[in-house]
Amino acid sequence: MEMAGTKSRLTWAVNLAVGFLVLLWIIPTFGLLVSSFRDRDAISTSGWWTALSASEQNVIVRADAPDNARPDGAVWVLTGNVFDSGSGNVTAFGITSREPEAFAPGEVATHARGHQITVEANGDYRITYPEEPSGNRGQRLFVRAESPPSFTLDNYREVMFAEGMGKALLNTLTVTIPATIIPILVAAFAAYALAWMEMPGRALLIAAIVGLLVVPLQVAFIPLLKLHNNIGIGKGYLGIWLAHTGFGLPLAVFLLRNYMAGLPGEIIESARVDGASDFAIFRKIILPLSFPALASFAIFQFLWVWNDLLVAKVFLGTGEDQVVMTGRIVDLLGSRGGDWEILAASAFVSIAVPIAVFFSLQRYLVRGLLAGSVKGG
Amino acid sequence: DQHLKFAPGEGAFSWDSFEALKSMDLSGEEISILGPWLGPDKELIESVVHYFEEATGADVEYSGSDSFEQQIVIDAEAGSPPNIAIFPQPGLAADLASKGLLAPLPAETADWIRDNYAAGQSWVDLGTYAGADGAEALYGFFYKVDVKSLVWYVPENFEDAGYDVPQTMEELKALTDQIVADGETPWCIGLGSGGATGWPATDWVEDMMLRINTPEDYDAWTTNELPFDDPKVIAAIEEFGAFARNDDYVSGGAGAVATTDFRDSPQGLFASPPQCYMHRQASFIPTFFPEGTEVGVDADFFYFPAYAEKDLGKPVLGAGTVWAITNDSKGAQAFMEFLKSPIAHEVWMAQKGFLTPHTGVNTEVYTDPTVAKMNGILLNADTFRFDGSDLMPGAIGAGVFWTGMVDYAGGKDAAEVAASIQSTWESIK
Amino acid sequence: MDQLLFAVSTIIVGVFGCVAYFYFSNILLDRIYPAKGPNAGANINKANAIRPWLFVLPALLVLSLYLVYPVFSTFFLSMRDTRGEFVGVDNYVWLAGDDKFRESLGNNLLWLVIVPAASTFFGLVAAGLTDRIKWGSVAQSLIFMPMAISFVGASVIWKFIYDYRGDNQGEQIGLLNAIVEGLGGTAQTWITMPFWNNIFLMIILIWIQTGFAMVILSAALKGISEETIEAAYLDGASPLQIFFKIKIPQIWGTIAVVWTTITVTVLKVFDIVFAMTNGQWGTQVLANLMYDWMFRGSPDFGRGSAIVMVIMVLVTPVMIWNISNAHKENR
Amino acid sequence: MANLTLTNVVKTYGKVNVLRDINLDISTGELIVFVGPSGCGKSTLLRMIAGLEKITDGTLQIDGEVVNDVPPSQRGIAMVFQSYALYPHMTVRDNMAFALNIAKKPKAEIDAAVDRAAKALQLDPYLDRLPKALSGGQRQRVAIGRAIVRDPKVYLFDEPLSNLDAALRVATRIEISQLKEAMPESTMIYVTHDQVEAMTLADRIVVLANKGIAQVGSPLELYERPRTEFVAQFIGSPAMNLLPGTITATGPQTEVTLDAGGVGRADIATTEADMGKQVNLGVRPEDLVQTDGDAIFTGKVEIVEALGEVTLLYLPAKMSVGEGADSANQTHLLAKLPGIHEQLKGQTVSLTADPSKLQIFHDGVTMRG
Amino acid sequence: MANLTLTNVVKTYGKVNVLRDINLDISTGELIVFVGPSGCGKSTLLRMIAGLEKITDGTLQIDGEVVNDVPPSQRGIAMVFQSYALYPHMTVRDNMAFALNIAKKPKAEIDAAVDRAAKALQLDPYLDRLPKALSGGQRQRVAIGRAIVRDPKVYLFDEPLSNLDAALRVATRIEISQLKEAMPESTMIYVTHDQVEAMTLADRIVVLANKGIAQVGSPLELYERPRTEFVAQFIGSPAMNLLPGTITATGPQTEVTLDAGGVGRADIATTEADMGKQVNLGVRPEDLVQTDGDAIFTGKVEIVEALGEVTLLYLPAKMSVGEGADSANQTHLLAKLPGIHEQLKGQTVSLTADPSKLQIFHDGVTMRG
Ligand SMILES: Nc1ncnc2c1ncn2[C@@H]1O[C@H](COP(=O)(O)OP(=O)(O)OP(=O)(O)O)[C@@H](O)[C@H]1O
Ligand SMILES: Nc1ncnc2c1ncn2[C@@H]1O[C@H](COP(=O)(O)OP(=O)(O)OP(=O)(O)O)[C@@H](O)[C@H]1O
Ligand SMILES: [Mg+2]
Ligand SMILES: [Mg+2]
Repeated sequence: MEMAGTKSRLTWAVNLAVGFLVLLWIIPTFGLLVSSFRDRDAISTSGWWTALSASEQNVIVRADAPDNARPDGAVWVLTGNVFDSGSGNVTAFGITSREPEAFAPGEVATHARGHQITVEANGDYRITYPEEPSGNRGQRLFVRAESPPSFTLDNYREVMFAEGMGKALLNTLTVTIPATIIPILVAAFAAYALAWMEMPGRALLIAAIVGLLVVPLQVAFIPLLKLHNNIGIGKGYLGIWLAHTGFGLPLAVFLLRNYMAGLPGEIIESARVDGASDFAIFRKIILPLSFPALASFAIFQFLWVWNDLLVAKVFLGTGEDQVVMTGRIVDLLGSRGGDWEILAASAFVSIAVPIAVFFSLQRYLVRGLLAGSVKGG
Repeated sequence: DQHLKFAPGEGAFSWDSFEALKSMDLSGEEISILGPWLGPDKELIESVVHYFEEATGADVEYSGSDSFEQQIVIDAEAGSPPNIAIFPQPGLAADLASKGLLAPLPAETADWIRDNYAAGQSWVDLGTYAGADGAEALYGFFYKVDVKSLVWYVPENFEDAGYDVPQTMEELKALTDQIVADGETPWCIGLGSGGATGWPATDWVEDMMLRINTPEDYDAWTTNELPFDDPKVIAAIEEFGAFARNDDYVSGGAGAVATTDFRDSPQGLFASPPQCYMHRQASFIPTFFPEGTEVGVDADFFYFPAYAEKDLGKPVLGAGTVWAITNDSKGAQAFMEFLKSPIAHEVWMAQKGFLTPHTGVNTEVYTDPTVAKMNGILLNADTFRFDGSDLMPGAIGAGVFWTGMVDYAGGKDAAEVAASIQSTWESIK
Repeated sequence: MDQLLFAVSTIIVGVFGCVAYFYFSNILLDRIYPAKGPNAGANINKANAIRPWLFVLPALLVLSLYLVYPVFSTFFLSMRDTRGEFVGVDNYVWLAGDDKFRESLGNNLLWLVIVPAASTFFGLVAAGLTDRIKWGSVAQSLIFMPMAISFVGASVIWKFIYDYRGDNQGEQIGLLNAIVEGLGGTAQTWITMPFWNNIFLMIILIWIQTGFAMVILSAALKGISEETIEAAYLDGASPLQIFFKIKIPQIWGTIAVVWTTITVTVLKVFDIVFAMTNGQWGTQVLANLMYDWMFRGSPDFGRGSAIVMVIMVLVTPVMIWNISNAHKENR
Repeated sequence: MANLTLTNVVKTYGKVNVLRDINLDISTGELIVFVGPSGCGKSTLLRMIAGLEKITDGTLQIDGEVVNDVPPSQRGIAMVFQSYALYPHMTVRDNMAFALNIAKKPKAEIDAAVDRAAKALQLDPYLDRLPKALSGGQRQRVAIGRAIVRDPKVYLFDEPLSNLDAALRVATRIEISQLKEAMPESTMIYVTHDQVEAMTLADRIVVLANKGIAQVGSPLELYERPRTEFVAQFIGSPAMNLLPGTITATGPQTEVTLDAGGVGRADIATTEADMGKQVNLGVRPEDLVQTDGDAIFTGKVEIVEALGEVTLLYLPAKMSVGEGADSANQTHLLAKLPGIHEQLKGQTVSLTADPSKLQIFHDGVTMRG
Repeated sequence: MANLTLTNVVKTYGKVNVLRDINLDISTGELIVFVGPSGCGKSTLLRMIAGLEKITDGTLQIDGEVVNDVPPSQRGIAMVFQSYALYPHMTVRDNMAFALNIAKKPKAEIDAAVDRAAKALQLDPYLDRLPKALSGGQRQRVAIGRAIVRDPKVYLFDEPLSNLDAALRVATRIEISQLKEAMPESTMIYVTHDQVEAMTLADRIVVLANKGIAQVGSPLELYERPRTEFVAQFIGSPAMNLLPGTITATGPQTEVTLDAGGVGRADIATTEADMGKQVNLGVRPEDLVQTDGDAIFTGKVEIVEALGEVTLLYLPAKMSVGEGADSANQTHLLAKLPGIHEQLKGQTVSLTADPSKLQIFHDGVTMRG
């Protein structure tokens, strides 16, 4: 629609409202994104939003080992910098855990053991021992420092270049593509029949299918795997396709039927008069006109299969050639699963493909597909 | 071979046991193993498995699952289980055994365990379940155990503050009060664990059970001969509460205990200034220490002490993984056989985080002094008891016991919690 | 490479097999009942009576195998105990007396009221608004993102929102508490707050499901005849009025579909509760309760199945409503 | 190639009865036009013949065979829908080629047929556009083209020309006419609101009214010998004037004295028994001529509409209100005089008509034998 | 209450130029009719006035104010869409009441307005139905009703009557006419394909062709003094006959000798300079009368179409092919004689016309000063 005068305050309001909504929706994910570039310690000790700007933090650094001290006149001296990266700003320091901020930069602290320590604002420290020290563990320095935001790509490196990830991606695709297309096809035919063909008990059938939406997958695993084992499919791709098809069908039929029932009847009648068989009507009229519904369902089914771990674990074998990406990612997490930085990075690695699918299918959620076909309300 | 972490013949390993394996020829045999280990743990178990593969020519496929319990149940029930399953808790193994889904181990294995494992009989007992026909048999073989009665701390912090490692529970409590008196917080406790929230508290309670009641009471408790709402149990719960429900004792206050993730909670030890001075947790916890933390230097542990006055000795709480055959085959049998060989233990010992009751291994292979120290705790134990919640039926030990502890940490009355757990237990008998 | 080949060829075989079934079964039907000859009329009628069944057959087959059959086996399981012995309705009796079950039921009803309503509402608003702006498709994909994030990712995300740090546990890493403290309030343990913790869990599902509602509703909105909207503009309706009086009524059927679907999702919601609280602090829901009994520790399929049956009974009103809808449509 | 027989056909939607008891024989090669007031069931009847609407009761036979249950595609019909019903996702060309593609005709043949039809309908510049980029009239032409390219036994047209401009309408009408002539075997049923279309195209016209058939006959028959007041007024535009009066003389010619005073004599035979009957005298506006002598009606011209070639005069009068009447001629007598007569406005004129052109209706039904 | 001014208005869809350089002044209270061939841009122009379509170039002023960027709802217009655009989810009553509801009119007032309109449009029995349960004509009436119940400054009608039957069409036309009279202040723009509608309703007619305006004028002006051959043929049905010939005498009356032999004399003044020019003589079918004397055209009647009140005669002839011509009168001369003349078929007739009614076109443009 290209209407006159649509640029108004309203457009502003709409833009603002959408902006707000998007912000609300994106903040949690954004937090995850930021976290995916931080290391685990940072994640569990400070909020992700603090990572975006320089922040003041109390850190503990270990000075160089006393063994490395050099004689300097009568004393032995150890020097170094508290910052790994070499830049930062110390605002206070201390030498015991009890008083981590006891001294201002430049002041001299005297340790109970006799040595003296000073930390400059730029992070340089100097420890002077009255006599030659020994030991391979350095003195702990408690520093209050302003540190610039620090990010790391390690998490991504770990996820993306983990062993077997490429293979797993391929496996995932092998599962996902047929498990997306087959249910769409099967459901589309069924939906057409349920929407436009005369058959007894249609309403009941529709309701039954809607009812099946509610079946929790977990209850289906054992009987189905048993079935697969009995009929010789066992664990493998065929089985998982069928399983995903079965689990995805109710939603597919439900969505597609609803959409197809809304297509203008005259078009279908017209095709019927034109001599098209139901098969031809389906293929040449219904399918192209149902693209928005097909695309939406495809998006969901794709996502669901892509992100699925449970079904894959149950219906696929454990061999190299059957482990999917989600499985590989879970492998990266320790047995007790506390690696949030890996989780965060992997969430973004595995989101790439679904978002690409969403983008490419979003084109089909088009306006005015039916424009010009019929007149009248 | 390229996979082998330690070249055969080098070091203090019992290579003869490796050579002995070569008598089995399992070329072409495929063995699948399903277990709960993922990530670094998975690499470790695989490094062990490689020696078996190398020696016998078998093809072993280990796969880990974060939803192991669910998956093994489905696979076993559906008739496509792996050859061997590694159960983190004996309870589930017992359950599958009772449904006839596990294959009993050869009769001589029990004897072998009795002979070669420290406190062998108790390991045999833990692995013996009733089968589908009701007859008891040894199904589970313990490999890799954990010690749970550990308290972690930062030695330098203790030094800075002038604290000493407590030797008795009385001292521990005194130290706790001392720290409070110094204006600091003694403990970090976190019960959060996603879907398993609450389990760290069960370890506390079990440890307390062993410290105020007899081992016999403990055993009775795990089978419900001693009801959950028995005053003895309630007392143990309240012992835990004495630490966890005291706002002054725990970092973040009692309210934070239940929601703080157990993986986050040790971080407080390393904060500047320290948020807490002690953290009671099992031997695996260093995984969640800040990066670069060197156990033994930056952090260390001491035995979670017993009451000097109670005269119950030095009880140690532990856990372990049970290996069982879920799909019998020549290879599976051979692999279980392999687990008996010292080399199967030593390879992991030489890396990290592996404790074993196997008396035939050469402890020189331990490269990590802390692990050796843990083994010391294990050896010094007057009483060793397996994690009680793992022995209870799943609905209790992995269900209401957890949730009950969360409720308790949240302020509910101990007796009330215990009674409700007991009533669930009764409902599933 | 092998696998790529395997993948591609199986995809082709699978998909084409599917198409071939529909195509050839149709042809076969026309062979059996040719639309020619002496009894063409009767033949055509017979063929037409059969044809819809040809179309729904694969779906029905797959559905009955993969969903109906498990439902029946679940039903039978629900009358057995852990040893597999028949115990009649014992499991249901136990269920009726179980506190956790009552709590779950109550919570589930709350979820059923709030989540579908809120998700549909936000989805509708998002669809309606993004429909009107240039960067709409970008906005849509951002709002859609939660749907695409794997569940493990989502649970971490919300940890960073709801996390609570006590007094001396260092700074807050949960955004919500950071904001509360920033505004001068005291941090809260959101996920243990009685009653409200349910709401906080629901927010997660709403956050996820809004994307679903938005995509479906956006497709529906785009199908509305533009001339009716133009007519309404001319009739002086404001964009808001057009949205509520012209667009929404026209996509009412789709709204019902979205609502139904989310309702059903809510009944099955499990991961969120499982990962955030595992049903503690009074947040238990039926699906998670079911999971607990089915797969925790020593599985009790009987009780788990009984809970599943309750979940399915709960959906009956939705089914009845859909039946009547379908009837109305077919006149 | 096809004759159609409708026997006691009935249609109800739920409880609403739309058509009752339709009996109609259409022979091969006939072009039948359905006319009738809006909503009288023309489209419905057409859709039943096409097989798109179930026949509630009665039978429909094509070539002697009952086809009530035969699906549309098997009936050998083509239909142009009142609401176009174009395939929105196909170009104009594909829309027109659809049926032929379905029938697996060779490509060359399809292209030829489409091009021919497109040319005839002046659609050639738009062949590659989608329906949404077409004007209303262009869409309607595509719909017609779709029927034309096929070669069906029966054509059904539902107001195919209603969105076309006058020139194109005539052209298309003639196209259809020629189509008809080129295929004398094909039967056509045509719904229209256009008098001219109905009159020029139809072999027979079926007037539908009141859920049934009011009259069937050739165009001239309906025009000259309408059986009822309804048909009399419905056929012809502006509608026939109906003036209430009383029969004052009978015989081969009947005299009606109008309530308004005038006298009309019609070439209609009546008998003594008809004497004094209350009747309506029907006279078409175009049959009225100015007279100086005996007038059927004398009155003052209130409105003058000059249409170029003819002029419409509106004279206030007490008219008989018939069902098919325009609202105008319920209060005015209309006269249509050739040429331009704007000067008559406000003047009093006397009007009469040829006796052979007058109609007399008693109780709404003609008195003509 | 509103006058409209279009200045150099242009419309392009992507690269397709649909309208170019439209200049038009419409004064308050005028009823303007747009006519033109299908697809010439009538709907587009209407939609631009309504604000539903952006104006590519040029300005549109309402009451002197440029409204190019004023949204549709602020322009105070009502529009009847060619494709109805009914709200499918609302009953007929709600459809009609919608605008008033939006304007928060009191309920009683709304009901009254709706009932009045429904009665006038004979929609009362359907007020509680949904659009999908209505016939084509009924839908169209609802669309009209929706505009009528509002009281806008400007009415836009896009072929509002195309789906109505003759009786109802006249009735609705008169309804619109009366509406116009009742509200002399409201401006109306009306698109139609119906000559009668255009002629009877219009204050002025705008003929659109070739992406621009061909002529603007009162109906009679266009009928009597068409500026171009296109307008001449487009206005009037059947279209004007155009006979090629040469000017053979000039002066106040001009004589054209036709290529076919006949001679026509038109009351059109020419000068010496025009002598010998190749021209087309335009004569309307309805102006032709049979003659025994000097004939413009003599030929054999090939087709006779008896329409009741008039008869159409088709005589094969070499005609000048104009843009606006029916395909029929590109090959035949048409004559429209009053009465029924079926007997003329196959006979040779001589036809002439009044000199005042003839037109002469040179290079497609009239020679009338
Ligand atoms: N979206 C579009 N893209 C390209 N061309 C278009 C588009 N919409 C309309 N047109 C063209 O613009 C021209 C004018 O269309 P418009 O609908 O105004 O015609 P019209 O005069 O109303 O015709 P009709 O009398 O048949 O309704 C037509 O030739 C049409 O094909
Ligand atoms: N689905 C329906 N339910 C109820 N009544 C209906 C339905 N469809 C049509 N009608 C009614 O049936 C009658 C006949 O409709 P139909 O479309 O056949 O009329 P029509 O003669 O084609 O009219 P028009 O000339 O206006 O197109 C109308 O009064 C209409 O309101
Ligand atoms: Mg109709
Ligand atoms: Mg138009």
